[in-house]
Amino acid sequence: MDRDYKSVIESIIFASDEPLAEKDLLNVIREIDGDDIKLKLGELNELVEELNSDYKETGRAFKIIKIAGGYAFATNKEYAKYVGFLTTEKSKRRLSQSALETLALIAYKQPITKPEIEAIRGVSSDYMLSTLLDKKLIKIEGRAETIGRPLLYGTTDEFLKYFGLNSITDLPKPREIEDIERDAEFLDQKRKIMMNQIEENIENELESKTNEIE
Amino acid sequence: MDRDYKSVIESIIFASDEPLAEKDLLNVIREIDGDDIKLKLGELNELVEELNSDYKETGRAFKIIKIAGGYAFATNKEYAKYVGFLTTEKSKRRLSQSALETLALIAYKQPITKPEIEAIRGVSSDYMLSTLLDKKLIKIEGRAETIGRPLLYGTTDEFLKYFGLNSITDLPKPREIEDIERDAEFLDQKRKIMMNQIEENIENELESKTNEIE
Amino acid sequence: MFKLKLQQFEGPLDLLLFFIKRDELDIYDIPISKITKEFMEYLNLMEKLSLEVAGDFILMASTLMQIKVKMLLPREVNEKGEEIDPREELVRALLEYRRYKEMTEEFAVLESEQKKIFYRGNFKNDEIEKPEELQTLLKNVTVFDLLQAFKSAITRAEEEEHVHEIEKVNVTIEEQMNYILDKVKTGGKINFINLVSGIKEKIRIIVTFIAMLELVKLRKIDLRESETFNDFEIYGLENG
Repeated sequence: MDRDYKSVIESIIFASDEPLAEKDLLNVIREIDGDDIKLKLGELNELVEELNSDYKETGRAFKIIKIAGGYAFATNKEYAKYVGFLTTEKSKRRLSQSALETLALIAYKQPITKPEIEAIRGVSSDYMLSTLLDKKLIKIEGRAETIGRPLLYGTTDEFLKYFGLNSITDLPKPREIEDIERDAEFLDQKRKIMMNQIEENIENELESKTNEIE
Repeated sequence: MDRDYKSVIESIIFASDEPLAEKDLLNVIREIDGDDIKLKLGELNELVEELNSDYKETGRAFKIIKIAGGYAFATNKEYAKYVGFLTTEKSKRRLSQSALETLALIAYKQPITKPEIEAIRGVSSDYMLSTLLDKKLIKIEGRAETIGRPLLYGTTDEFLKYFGLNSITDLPKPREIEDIERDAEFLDQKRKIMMNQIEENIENELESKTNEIE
Repeated sequence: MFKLKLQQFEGPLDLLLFFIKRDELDIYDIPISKITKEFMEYLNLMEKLSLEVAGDFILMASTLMQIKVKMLLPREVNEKGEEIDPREELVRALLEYRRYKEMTEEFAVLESEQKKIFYRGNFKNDEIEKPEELQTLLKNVTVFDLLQAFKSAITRAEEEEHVHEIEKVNVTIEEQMNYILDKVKTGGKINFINLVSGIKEKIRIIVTFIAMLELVKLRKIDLRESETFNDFEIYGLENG
């Protein structure tokens, strides 16, 4: 393994404005230095690891991460408040609950059609799909062979990048239905507050009705 | 001078979309840490110099340069070949926005004439048309029967291959992606039936409540 | 405020899951009359508050009503002779939905973690050297391209020439050679389209074009393929 390639690798990853796949990185080196370079695909990862420990030792504010199938430089989390101040409001905005829900569904079931999405979510999803397409978090992957030949949707590299994943297999696994069975514990505490309000309101509603009748 | 700010400065310059002026950099830090920070405007330059000598000592492939607008990261000259190849490759791979725009128009409106394309795009489209012809993404399909008998353009098999389509009818329809208008009348009817049921339900409810009260 | 809270439900399934959780109901043995009643009350409330009741909720209401009626009738049986629970389909839908709903929490965590990291923002100042092959004269720029670019510049100028005045334009090839060299001095570059975009008179563009060809011949400038289609870049040669 040729250690001289460490800086070359560093420069190429640093100059790439999107996550750079290992084979593309190697391709750049091969194109410039010829096919007989000594660097192997497996050694790339090792050199990147070395670079990262260099950064750690010397207190760099960034490191190389593996994301969306490639390498990219990214700042360490501890500087989030400073750097976040610089970036626009848009990048700070979070996805809505419905957007996250729809994305989760598409991520696990891809490729999936709109009718299938709607059947599971129980709500019309036109608006959500067009929003997610706009944000390039999902893409059209073709058409299903079923009646009406509906469009098939899948997630994009932008999706992986947005959630900090290297590949779709890194997604947290949903529980199997059998595992959720009879699981009384269900995560949403925030609903409790609103539940009380609804109840109160229904009671008031009924009370006023009753009063009217009386 | 507070040396802890070195990494903060590094992270901010790294992530900034534009060259960052000293006063803007200081402003970010002040916004986060308050007005009483120990860092002075004049010391910034010193810290950036320190960062640069760190980079030099540890053999980093990049440095911070000072250009018209302020500080910016740049890769070193010795890696210019690699970086040059990377960026050239990327720009070659991307279809330019105007090429895509023209191609999209032709795909959806084919057969279409140049005057029609230009009327829509508002700009001369000779370039785009000849490039797309060159790349065999579009072809001439004949002549329109209108005045001047302009050439008609349409997409090719190469186009389908490029975009992974089986046939031109597989193109997503703009309507499919947009919010589909709900059938207002149908919804209205459903609601009427529904409201009758709700009313009935509420009445029963009240009846039982009233009975309880009695 | 109340309005916003009410709309927190993502849909009818979400609302049903809420009732099930709140009342600690057994999802496999949902008391259908009770839950139908609650569902209707919620819809009624929405109406009272002048919120639009979405079609999805209305559809669910009718599904619940149907199940309620079926519960009162003798059970249907499947091929194996087993009784079919009218609630079976609804239960399956609720479980499936809940599965993905749970995941949205995980996605939200990933999202907020990812919001803390930032990528490099500015790439404009990297030292680059274009690959050799592209530096060769007119690589990928054919004469046809040159002509096209030229024609297009002329066309644009013609479009802007609304008033057809015949006017003598005093311009020489030498002047335009200096004009070009000035734009690309010390290793600078300019796209051909940009070079002539400010020029209104057709004759001046023609002279500029000829001046450019002259400079190429004298090896004072170099032409390269541009990143935008069918334009090309004019480079000043440092030794030129």
